Amino acid sequence: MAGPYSEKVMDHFMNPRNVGEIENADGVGEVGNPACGDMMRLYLKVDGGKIVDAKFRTFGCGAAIASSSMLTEMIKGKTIEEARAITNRHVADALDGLPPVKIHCSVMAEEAVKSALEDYARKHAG
Amino acid sequence: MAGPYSEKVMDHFMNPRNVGEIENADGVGEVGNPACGDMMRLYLKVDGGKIVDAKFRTFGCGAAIASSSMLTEMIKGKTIEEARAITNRHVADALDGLPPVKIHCSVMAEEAVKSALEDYARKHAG
Amino acid sequence: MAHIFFDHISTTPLDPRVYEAMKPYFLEWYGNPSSHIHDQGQAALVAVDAARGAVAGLVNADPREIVFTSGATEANNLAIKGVAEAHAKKGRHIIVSEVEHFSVMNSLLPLGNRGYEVTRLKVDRDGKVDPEDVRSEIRADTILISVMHANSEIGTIEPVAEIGRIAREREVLFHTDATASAGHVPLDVRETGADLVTLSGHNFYGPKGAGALFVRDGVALASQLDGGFQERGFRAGTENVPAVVGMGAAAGIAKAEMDGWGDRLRGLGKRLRDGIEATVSHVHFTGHATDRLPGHVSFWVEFAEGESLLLFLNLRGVMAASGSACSSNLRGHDEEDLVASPVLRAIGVPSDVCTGSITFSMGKGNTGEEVDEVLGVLPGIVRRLWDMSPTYLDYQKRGTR
Amino acid sequence: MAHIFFDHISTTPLDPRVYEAMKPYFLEWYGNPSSHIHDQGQAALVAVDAARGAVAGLVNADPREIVFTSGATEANNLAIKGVAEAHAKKGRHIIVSEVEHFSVMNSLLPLGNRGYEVTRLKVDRDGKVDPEDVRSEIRADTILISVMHANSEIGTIEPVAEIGRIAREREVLFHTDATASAGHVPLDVRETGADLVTLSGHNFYGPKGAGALFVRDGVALASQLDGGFQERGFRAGTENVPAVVGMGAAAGIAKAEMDGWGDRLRGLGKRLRDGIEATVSHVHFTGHATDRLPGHVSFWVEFAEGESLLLFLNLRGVMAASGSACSSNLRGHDEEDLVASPVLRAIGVPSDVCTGSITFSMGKGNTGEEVDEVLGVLPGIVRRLWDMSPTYLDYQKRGTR
Ligand SMILES: Cc1ncc(COP(=O)(O)O)c(C=O)c1O
Ligand SMILES: Cc1ncc(COP(=O)(O)O)c(C=O)c1O
Repeated sequence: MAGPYSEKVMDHFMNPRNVGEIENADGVGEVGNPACGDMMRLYLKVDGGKIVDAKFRTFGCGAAIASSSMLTEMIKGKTIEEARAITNRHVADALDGLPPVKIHCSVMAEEAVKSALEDYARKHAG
Repeated sequence: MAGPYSEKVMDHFMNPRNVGEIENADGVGEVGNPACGDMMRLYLKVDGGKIVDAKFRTFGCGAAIASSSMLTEMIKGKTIEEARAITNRHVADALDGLPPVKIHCSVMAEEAVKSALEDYARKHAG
Repeated sequence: MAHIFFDHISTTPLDPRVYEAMKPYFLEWYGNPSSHIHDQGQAALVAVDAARGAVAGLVNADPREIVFTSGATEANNLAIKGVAEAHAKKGRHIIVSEVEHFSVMNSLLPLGNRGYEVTRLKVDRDGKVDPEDVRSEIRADTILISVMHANSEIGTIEPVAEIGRIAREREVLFHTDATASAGHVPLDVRETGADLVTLSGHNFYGPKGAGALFVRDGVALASQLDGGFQERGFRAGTENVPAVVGMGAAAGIAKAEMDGWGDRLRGLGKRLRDGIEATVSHVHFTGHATDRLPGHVSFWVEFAEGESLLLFLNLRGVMAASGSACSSNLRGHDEEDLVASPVLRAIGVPSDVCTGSITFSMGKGNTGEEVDEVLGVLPGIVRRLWDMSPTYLDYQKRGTR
Repeated sequence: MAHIFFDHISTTPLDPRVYEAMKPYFLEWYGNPSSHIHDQGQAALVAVDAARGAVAGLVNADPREIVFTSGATEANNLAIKGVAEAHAKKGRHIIVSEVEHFSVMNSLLPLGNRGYEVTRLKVDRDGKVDPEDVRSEIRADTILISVMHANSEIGTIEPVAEIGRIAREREVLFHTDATASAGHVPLDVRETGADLVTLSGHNFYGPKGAGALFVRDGVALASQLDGGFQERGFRAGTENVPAVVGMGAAAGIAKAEMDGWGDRLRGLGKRLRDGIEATVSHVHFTGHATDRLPGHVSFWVEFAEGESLLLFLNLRGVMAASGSACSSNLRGHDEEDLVASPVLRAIGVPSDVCTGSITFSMGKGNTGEEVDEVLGVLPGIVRRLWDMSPTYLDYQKRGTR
């Protein structure tokens, strides 16, 4: 039975990649709010201007979990500039699309990586 | 299959009694109007204060035809007074009832006999 | 006894293939499409959306433009009241023909109390609206024109493409009630220029309980059934999944086969009409001679009343209608509910004879033998009623009406 | 895989006996009840009227008091808008509870533009209306009180008999939406003192496409679907004959069997609830502990989101709902359509956790083994989501919420 989500979304929902924390992460981003039904926390390990590891914890719907998982896959190995260029559209497309009401989950993923990179920049500014 | 009408109505509709004219009738009553969908003409033969024959012609629906037929059956052999006492209710009851929208057909029957008796009274007043 | 159904304008027999398509959605896939988070709901949602595509295909619409309703009455109510409510700021003038179905006419009634004005267009003897009348009645505050595609009582097909052109030119919304025609004659919403089109499943061999309103993309319409978020907000309420699936299946079949049905039914219609003309005197055919629904033969007989004709026909196994189903409705409270047919009055049938109208409407299952059987019984029935009728007697005595 | 349907509040599987009752009205007796002048129409009319009697029997009404509609949404719209329109001269104040279904709540919206005022009654933590609140909110211009019989989301049964008594005392019309309860728990319109009651066929093992509004004899109500003269003028449109027949059959079965179902389902409900309590921590049950729909178990789990719970449950063959079907509707235009459940907010569930609600609603076909299977999968699913959740992590680290 085809579900409300694409097979890609369901795959990442059922088998989310990179769930967890990074101790002493170089950047942490947190977006969303459980009151709105979704909250995403993203941990980054950066080395030589590259994202060498990414992990997440997410409270939320299927699309939120899948977007988080897909995002971590997408940014691993990318430079900071490349990661900053990722948009919600990229995430949604990589998931073979999201229902219109769930687009905000991919927006959250975009915001999470931006927030984590800002945290990284702040920590490594000095 | 039970129809919209009682079996009695259908019997009188399919096999109407006393259809026709009476030449030189003692009383003729005509009520209704084809524009309203129904018109009933009743012919009476009166002898010794009694209705000895009755015939009708009716243009109209199933209930109109059945009411006419039933009416002629009911008044044959009755005295003028008895016939005058017949109400639409008697006709409808004798037919085992009529749908609410068709009650006016039994009213027409009542009016037809009254009208024919008036005609008789007028003709035999002198 | 014979069982000859010549009353397809009231409803059509379900196509067995449609029933087969519906079956899985009774016992096996009974889910609610709103619960599409799980398999049962998802199956229902997928089925409804497939049906939406098929119904859209029938009239060359986009699936997003199809709003499922419980039937044609609801679709007409939604079109009329929905446009009236959503466009009240622009104006409150509505144009309709005087031969619209009660579900259009009576939808206008509650609007009367809210300052809406209605212009009723006259029709000619064939029941046709003159598109030029539409043009000349359009005012600055006109928000809607509603002219039906085909009239069920007299079969006439209206010049909707011309009306649509004028409506578009003048930027007025155009609704057409295609209840009697959709699935029987081609209807392309793009060519017609209609903004809203009413469709009815049970009128083209689909199930009762499903209709649809085509709503051209971008047309503002106020929902009339409020509640959950079904049908993109145009119509709340759990979808009648099996019926919607059935309407989709019927639409697919009609699209593929209606040209063939039409040709056959036009042949049967001619055979029936010619036969009646040859065997029954004092008959007057109604509606347009050629621009009409295939297999539809309507007429009135002098000196005979319609209900009695129908009863006798039914006793011989022939099922037909007298005027609109409504006008022979025996379920009313009192005789006020037995209205004379407004359509027959509109085309100028004298009121003292219009009660004697008959509509034979054939469908794809009818045969030439059935036509002949009807032709075999009709003259005798008419004769029988004439012989009972005082008006026929007078006519014969006077040699004139 | 398992196929465990625990979502009977969204819709119920059709009873095979109901389907058998409907069958003859698809291919064999397809007539339109308005065409009752002939055999096809007459068969349809007789069937509809028999169904009317059966539905009336379910709630101890007179058959003349049953108005068939396309479903509960339409019945609720008819009740609310129909009373508002017909009683506007008396007043324009309406009282509802704040836990009514969207089809009641949203029916009130268009009335707002026409000078109607609505009082929304608060409910307690169990979702119950206090009848005394009803009494104190009644004003001279109050024309209608609408309080549902049972809430589908949290299962609570409202004190409708008390509310009905107050309404009668104060001569205000009382409507109750019995969509979730009719056919499951006894409901006697005389005892309840209700003037209008909404019933839904597909919610008690009948078909989609048929609902009914009980309209107490003599209650004035403005038709909302205008057209032909069906349903005594309260509701136009060709009747959905098979669905109406099915609703009648379902009503007859429910009347005879619901007490037995209820006892069994109360047992299964207890087993499910006790099992959840024993195996899942951080669970909060919602709704009244005893005055509730049989077989209905609703709760929310901290640190887990409802849709994800439902998706994982469905992957294990368990079908359930999260709050009202509406609040998990993925078909909306944008996220605004993903509303948090107003019912959970009304009973005081904190908004940051109410997205984690689950409603298990069992039906007469469910078994103890199914309950055990659900109990077998639920704890693991919850654990899995917790392990992914930043809020659970924080809770564990802090040892507090
Ligand atoms: C032209 C037309 N429109 C609308 C309707 C209403 O259809 P329904 O009763 O199926 O809702 C009819 C029914 O006869 C019709 O003939
Ligand atoms: C209490 C209540 N009333 C009304 C409705 C509307 O029912 P339908 O969608 O079948 O019209 C629902 C549906 O979930 C409901 O739960």
